[in-house]
Amino acid sequence: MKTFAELEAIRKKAQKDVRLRSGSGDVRVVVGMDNCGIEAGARQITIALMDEINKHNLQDVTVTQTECLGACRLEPMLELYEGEKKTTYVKLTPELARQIVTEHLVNGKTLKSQTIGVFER
Amino acid sequence: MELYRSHVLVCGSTGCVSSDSLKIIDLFNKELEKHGLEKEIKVVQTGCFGLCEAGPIVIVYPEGSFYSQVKLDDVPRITEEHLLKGLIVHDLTYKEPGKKEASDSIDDMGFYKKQQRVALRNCGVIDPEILKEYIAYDGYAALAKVLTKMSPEEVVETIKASGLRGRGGGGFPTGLKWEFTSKAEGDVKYVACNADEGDPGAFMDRSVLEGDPHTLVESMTIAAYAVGANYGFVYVRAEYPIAVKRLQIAIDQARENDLLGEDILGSGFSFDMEIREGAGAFVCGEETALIQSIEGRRGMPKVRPPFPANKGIFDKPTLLNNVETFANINQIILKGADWFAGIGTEKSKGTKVFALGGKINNTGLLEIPMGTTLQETIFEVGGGIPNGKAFKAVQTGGPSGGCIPAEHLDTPIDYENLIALGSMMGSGGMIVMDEDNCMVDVARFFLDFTEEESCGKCTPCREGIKRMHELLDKITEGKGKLQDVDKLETLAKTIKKASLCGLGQTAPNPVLSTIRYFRYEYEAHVNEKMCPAGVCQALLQFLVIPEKCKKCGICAAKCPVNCISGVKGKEVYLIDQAKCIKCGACLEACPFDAIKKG
Amino acid sequence: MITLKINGFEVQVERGATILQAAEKVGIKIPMFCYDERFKPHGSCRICVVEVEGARSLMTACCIPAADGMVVQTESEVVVEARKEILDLILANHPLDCLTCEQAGRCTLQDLCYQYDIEETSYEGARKSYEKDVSNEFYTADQTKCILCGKCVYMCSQVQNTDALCFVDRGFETHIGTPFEQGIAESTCVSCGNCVSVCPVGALMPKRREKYRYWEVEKVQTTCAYCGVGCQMELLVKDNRIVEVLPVKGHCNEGLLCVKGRFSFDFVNHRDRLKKPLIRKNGELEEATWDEAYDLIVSKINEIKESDGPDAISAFSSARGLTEDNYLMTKMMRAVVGTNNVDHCARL
Amino acid sequence: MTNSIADIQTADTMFITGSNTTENHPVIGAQLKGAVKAGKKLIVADPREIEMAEYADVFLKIKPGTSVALHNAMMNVIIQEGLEDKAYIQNTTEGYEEMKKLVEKYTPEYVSEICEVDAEDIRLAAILYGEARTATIIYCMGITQHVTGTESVMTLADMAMLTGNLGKAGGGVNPLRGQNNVQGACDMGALPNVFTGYQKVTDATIVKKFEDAWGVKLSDQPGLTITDTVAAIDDDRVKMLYVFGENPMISDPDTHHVEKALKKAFVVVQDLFLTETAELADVVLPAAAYAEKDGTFVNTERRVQRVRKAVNAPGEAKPDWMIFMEIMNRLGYEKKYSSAEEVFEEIRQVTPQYAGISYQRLENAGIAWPCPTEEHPGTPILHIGKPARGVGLFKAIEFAESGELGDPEYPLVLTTGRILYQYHTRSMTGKTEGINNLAPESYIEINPKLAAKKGIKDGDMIKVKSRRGEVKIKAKVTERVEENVLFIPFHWSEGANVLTNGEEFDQFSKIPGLKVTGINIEKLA
Repeated sequence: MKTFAELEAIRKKAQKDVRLRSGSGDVRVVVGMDNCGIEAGARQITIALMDEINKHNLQDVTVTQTECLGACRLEPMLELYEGEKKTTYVKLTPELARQIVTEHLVNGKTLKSQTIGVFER
Repeated sequence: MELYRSHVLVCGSTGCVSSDSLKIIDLFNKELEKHGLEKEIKVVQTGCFGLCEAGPIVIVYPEGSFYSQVKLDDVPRITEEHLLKGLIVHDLTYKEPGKKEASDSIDDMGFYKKQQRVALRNCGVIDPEILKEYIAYDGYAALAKVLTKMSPEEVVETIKASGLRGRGGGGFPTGLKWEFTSKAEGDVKYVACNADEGDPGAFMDRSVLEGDPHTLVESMTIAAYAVGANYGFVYVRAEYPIAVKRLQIAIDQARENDLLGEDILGSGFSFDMEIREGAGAFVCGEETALIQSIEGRRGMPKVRPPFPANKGIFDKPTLLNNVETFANINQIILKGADWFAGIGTEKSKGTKVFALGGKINNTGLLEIPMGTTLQETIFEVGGGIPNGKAFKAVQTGGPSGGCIPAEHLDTPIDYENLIALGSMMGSGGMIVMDEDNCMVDVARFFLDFTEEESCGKCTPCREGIKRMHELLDKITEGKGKLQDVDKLETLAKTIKKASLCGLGQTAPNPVLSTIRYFRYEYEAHVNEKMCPAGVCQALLQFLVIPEKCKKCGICAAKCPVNCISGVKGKEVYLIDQAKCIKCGACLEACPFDAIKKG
Repeated sequence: MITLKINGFEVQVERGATILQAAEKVGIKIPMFCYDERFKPHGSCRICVVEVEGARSLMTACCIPAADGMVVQTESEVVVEARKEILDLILANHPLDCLTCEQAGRCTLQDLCYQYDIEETSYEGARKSYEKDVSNEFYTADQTKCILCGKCVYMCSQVQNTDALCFVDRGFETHIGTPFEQGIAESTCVSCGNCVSVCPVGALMPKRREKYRYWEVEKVQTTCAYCGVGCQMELLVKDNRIVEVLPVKGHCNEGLLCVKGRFSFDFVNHRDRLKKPLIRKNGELEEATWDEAYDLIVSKINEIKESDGPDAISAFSSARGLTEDNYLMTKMMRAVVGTNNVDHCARL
Repeated sequence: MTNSIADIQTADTMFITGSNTTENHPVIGAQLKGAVKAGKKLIVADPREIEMAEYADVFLKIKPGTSVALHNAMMNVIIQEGLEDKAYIQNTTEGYEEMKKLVEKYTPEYVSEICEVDAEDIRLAAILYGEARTATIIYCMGITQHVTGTESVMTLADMAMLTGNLGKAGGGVNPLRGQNNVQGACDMGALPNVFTGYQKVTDATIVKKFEDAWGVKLSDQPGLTITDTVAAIDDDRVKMLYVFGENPMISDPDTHHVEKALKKAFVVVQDLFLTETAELADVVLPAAAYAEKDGTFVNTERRVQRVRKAVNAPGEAKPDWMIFMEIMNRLGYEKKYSSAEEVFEEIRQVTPQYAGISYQRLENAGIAWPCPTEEHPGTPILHIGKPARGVGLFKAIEFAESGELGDPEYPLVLTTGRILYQYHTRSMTGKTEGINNLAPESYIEINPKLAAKKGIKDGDMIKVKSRRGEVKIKAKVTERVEENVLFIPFHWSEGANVLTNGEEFDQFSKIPGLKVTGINIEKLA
C-alpha cells in the first residue's frame, strides 16, 4: 500500500467479502434444500448459482437455502426476493439456474417460462 | 476473492479457545469439504462475541444464528442441517434465560439488544488476523482522514469535544490528556497504551486486542499524530499470549502495508510501536508504575506531579491511554465528536464496556451506552439472577470498587454516580451478588486480592490493607467486637486519604461501601455471632428443628465427629455446637428437612 | 514566585519548590521518614501528609509542589489522625525493643511516636520476621525492623550509584533485599555504609566494636583522613574513644562516605599506637623520654651541620599530616636546620 | 583541581584518564556515576577495565605509558574536525601553531598502534570531548607516575585550552589528589624548590620576604627530592633523614634500595605506629592522629577544611607541629605557638593564597584558595577569564616509550595502583579487621590467556621478577587487564614496589615511572 487511494480501493473490494455478516442483502435467492430438493438436484442448482453469481461479481445477492418450499413435485425450486417482490422459479436445471442469474439478476428480465405461475399453468 | 453464500464465525478468543474452539474450526473445514461446500461457505475465526458464558460460540451468517456451547459432536449436524440444507438447528442455538424459545438470530437476543458496540464493534465480526477484514469495516479510514484532512490541533479538539473520558479507571478527560501532551515541551514524545488489564474478571482490553488489534494500532497512530509523538509502546501482560500474538501480527501487517513506520502512506508522518510484556502485577496498571515497568524497573507508582504528559517514559512527555479508550478513537474521528457526545449522559459520554460476572445469567462482556441503569444492565442485558434468587448488591470497578445495594439499582451508570455511591467505574468490572453472599465475606474476598497486589511502597496501603484484612478475618470468625467495625472504618478512610496511588486510594472501597450499605450484616457478625447469609464457616450453626424431627437418627449416623445425640424413636436429636465441624453432612442426610443452617 | 499559606502564615517560594520547602522557610517542621533532598521525591512513608484546601486526599509535603494560592494545614485534626494511624500501622509491624535497640536516641520512629503520643500499636496480627543479614563486615541488615521507607534503596541506586539493594516481593511481604536475594556479601555492595547512615530506624546498623548509646556520645565534625576528597564527617566519641563515624550533609561529599572513612577508624584507638619515644640502643629500639629523644635529635643535627653542612640533613614531610604540621616541618628544615631538603610523597 | 568536585559533575562530557575513581576516590566516583546516569557523556582511558569503564560511552583500554600519544591523537582529530575553540586560542594562548604542527602526524590510525586501541574509538572520544559544550578532564596517578608524567599533564592542558575548556564551569583539568592533605603539604612548601604558596626558593625577593618573616638567613638552593635523597644517602651526601608520617619502605619504588639507605643514615621517624620504616629508625617519635588534634587539611579541590580534636592522644604522643616547634626551640629558635590556629595565622601572613582564610571563617564550611582577603569567597574554579600566567602556553610534546620496556628478559608490563579497601601502606586501614577480611593479601591481576600460557590458575602462587627484585604473590586471573599487562596493588610489603624502578624519573617533577615496569612471571612449583 502506498497511497490513501489504494487504501480506499482495497476497502471497496474487502467490503464485498464481508457483506454477508450484516445479514441478507436486498436480493436473496433462497433454494429449497430439504431432502426432496436435494434428491431433485438442488445442490447442483446452488453450485451453479454461486458460480454464475461469482462470474458476474454480483455482490448484493445472497444465496441461502431453506426447508421444503411445500411443492415437492416442482423441485428443484427457488424463491428470488427483491425487497418485497418475490419470484418463484421451479423445475430448475443448472443451466436454467445460470440463466436466472444472467437474465433476471443481471439484466432484470424475469425468466417467465420457469416461474411457478407460468409453469403451473 | 471468491464470494461465499455463508460465513461461519467461530470465536477464537481466550475463553472459547480454552474450550476447543480451534478444533471446532478445523472440524468445520473438514465437514464442509466432505459435503463439497468449501467454495460456498467460509469459516472465520473471530474475536470475542461477549457472551462467554455460552462459549464456544458459532454464528452463522447471513442468518445470524447463534450457536452456543458448541461441542465437536455438534459440528457435523450444523454442517449438514444448517449449512447444507439451510435448516437452523434450534436445539443448539442459544436460549436466553427466562425465554421459552431459542432466538433464531443474534439480533433478537436480549443480551445484544440494549448494547451499543463502539469499542467492541469489530469483536466477533472480523478475523483479527486479516488486515483486509479490518479495512472492510472502515479500518484505517480514520487515520486517512486525520493525516489528509486534519491538523493535530483539530484532532485534539475533536477528542475534547467528544467528551471521551479515560476508560481505565479515573475517567480523566481524554482530550485534555492529549492536549497536555501535545503542548508539553520535548523533542521526543511517546504514546503508550495501557493493556495491563489487572482486574480479575475484566477482559475488555484483551477482547479488543484479540478481536480487533488493528483498531489499537490505528488509534495510537492517530494519537501520535495529534500529540507529536513518533514512537509508541503497548504494555500488555504476558498472561495474554493470544492478545500479544494478534497485536504483533497486526503491527507487522500495518508495517508491511505502510500503515505504520516511516512516512505513513506518503503523508510524511512517521510512527512505529512495540509491545512490552509485563509480568502481571496489578499495580502496573497504575500509569506511573506502568511507565517504570516499561523502563525496565520494578513497577512501583511514583508521585504525581510530574504527570506522564510532561515526564513519562524515560522522562519524555508521554500520552498514556488504555485499550478501551483508544478503541473509541477511530469512530469519533469518522463519525464526529457530536455523534459520540450524543451518546451517554451529561458528563459521561459514549459507551462503556463491562465485564459482567458473579450471580448473573449472562456472564460476559457487554457494551452499553453510559446512562443505562444498573437495573437494565443486570436484568435486561445480563438476564437477571439465576435460580430465582434475590439480588443483593453489585460491585463495580474491579477489586477496589464498592458494592451497590438494590435500592440504588435505578442509578444511571456514569462516572460521577458510581463515585457518589461509594464505588467507581474502574475498568468496568461488574460483579453481581445475590442473597447467598455475605457482604463481610465479600469485602474480605476483595482485600485478599488488593493485599497481595499492593506494591508495598507506601505505608497505608502495604500495612493498612493487611490490618483491614485481619479485622475482617476476625469479624468473619466471630471474634470481632463492635469497636472493630469502627476501627475498620477509620482505618479504611485513612488508607483512602493517605495512600500514594489509585490502588491504595480505592482498595478500601469494598470495605467502606459494605459498611455503609450493609452495616447490619457486620453487626450481626459481631453482636449475634451469626452470618445472616450463612457463608462464614465459623459462624455457621446446624440446628435440629424439634417440630420437624422424626427422631430417626439418620443424622447422628452420618455425623463424622459423633456430635449429634438423641434416642432413636424417642428423643429429638441435638447437635453439640462445640464439637460440630460444620461439614453439613447432617443437613444433607436428613430426609425430613428437620435440620437448618443459620 | 509563588505565594501560599501554611498554617495561616503567608510564604513566598520559587516555582517548583515543594510544600515542605515552603514550610521550612517559615520554620514549620513536618515529620518524615523517607525524605532526603538527594533523591527524586518518592513519597513512600506518607507521614508528611498535609491537608491542602480543596484537595481530594491528603498531600505529601515532601513531593507536592507548592502552588499559588494554596492553603495548607500541617497539623490539622485530619492530618494528625492520619499520622497517628500511620505510626500505629508501622508500629504494628515493628518490634518494640527500644530498650536494647542500638538506634535508640537516633530513631525517627521513636521520636515521632513520642511526638504523636503513640505508646503502642492498636493492632494485633501478623508481624514480619526475617533472618538478620550479618554477612557484611561492617553493618547488619535486620528486615524485621525495617519500615520500608526505601531510603537505603534510593541511596544505593540514586546517590551512591552502586545498585546493591532493591525491593523484593509485593504487598505485606515486601522487604529490602539484594538482587536474587543472595545476601549483601554476595551483592555489588561496596560497604560504603551510606544506606546505614540514612536508615531512620534500627534496620541497618553498624556492627559495633563496643557498646554506646547515641545520647552518650559527643559529636565532633572533622575532615576524613584518607583520600583527597576531603569528606566532612562526625566522629562519635565515648570515653575518649571513637565509636562510630557518620557523614555530614552538604560539603563536597554531599553526605556520603566510603568504606574507609565510615568504618576504618580502629587505628586511632589501636593498642599498637606509639605512646612513648623510642631510641635505638644496642641495636634495639627502647622506650625513652621526650627529653632524651629531643636531645639526641638536636645533638645529631648540630653535629652533622657542623661536619657536613645543613644540606646533609634531609626530611620527608607528610601528605597525611596537617597543613600546620607541614608548615612547621618546612619551617624547621629551612629556617632552623637551614636546608631546602624537604619533600613529601605527593608523587607516590 | 582547577574546578570543584561539584562542578566537574556538571560537565557535558567527562574524560577520566589514569584514575580508578570508584576505588581511589569512592565518593567522587559515586557522584560521577550519578552524572553519567543523568545523561552526561563519559570517556575513560585506562590500561585496566575499571568500574568507570562500564559507564563509559567510549572506553580506551590503552597500553600503560602511552597517554601522550593518545592525547596528541585526540587533539589531531579535534583540529581535523574543526572543533577547536578559535577565539580562546586567539585571545588567551600562545604556541598553538607549533603544537598543531606536531600533532599532525598523530593520526588515530598511527596512535592506535601505539596505544593498542581502535582508531575509531580514539576518533569518537575526541569528537565527544571536542563537541561538548563543557568538557572536563579528570586524572590521577595513572597519568603522572610515568617518566613522561609531566608531559602527559601538559598535553591534557593543551587539550583543554584547544577546546576552550579552561577557566569555565564544567571544564578544567582536574587531578584527583590521592591523600587527605597532599594539597596542603604542597601548599606549605613541603617541596624542595618552593616555600608556601609555591613561592620559589630561588627567587631572591621571596627569600628576602621569608627571611624577614622568620628572622633568619635562608638557603636559595633547591633541596633534594625523596628519590634524590635515597641516592644521596648512598653516596654519603646526606647523613640524617627525618621522616614524618611516611613509610617509604612500602610506598617508595625499589624497596631494597630504600632499605639500604635507611639503614645507613641517622633516621628519625615520627608516626602513629612502628611502621616498616620506623623499625629501621634510630629515634621514633609518637605522634597524635588526626582525631587527636586541631588543624586543617586541604582537599583535592584546594578547599581548606577544619580538622578537630575529638579524643586525647594515647600515652605521650603529641601533635606533629608541637614536636617540630619543640625541636626548633631546642635548636635555638625561640618562636612558640600555643595552638594550631596560631600556626595557621602565621601561614596566612606568608602565603598570599591563604591570606583571607581564618579558622573562624572555616567554622561552617571550607574555603577554596586562592582567597586573598577576608571578604573573598574563595575560588572554586581557577583561570576564569584568562590563565593564571596571563596567556596559556601550548606545549608540543612528542610521545616517547618508557625505557623500562623492550628488554626481552622482562617482556611483560607491570602497572600498579590502589584498591578500594586499603589505603597507602595499610598502617591505618590494616588495623580494621573487616577491611583485612575483605582485602587480606597482595595479589597480581593476570589475563586468562597469559595465565593459560604459563599454566597459572586463579589463586596460584607465582613469582614475579623485575630488574630490581622479585616477589611471590597470589594470581588473580581476570579479563580486567590485557594479555601482556599485569597489575599489583602497592599497599602490601610483598607488593609492587619491590619491583618498581626508583631511578628513572620524570625529568620535571622527579616522579618515578611507577606505572610501567618490565617484568617476567613464572608459576611457583
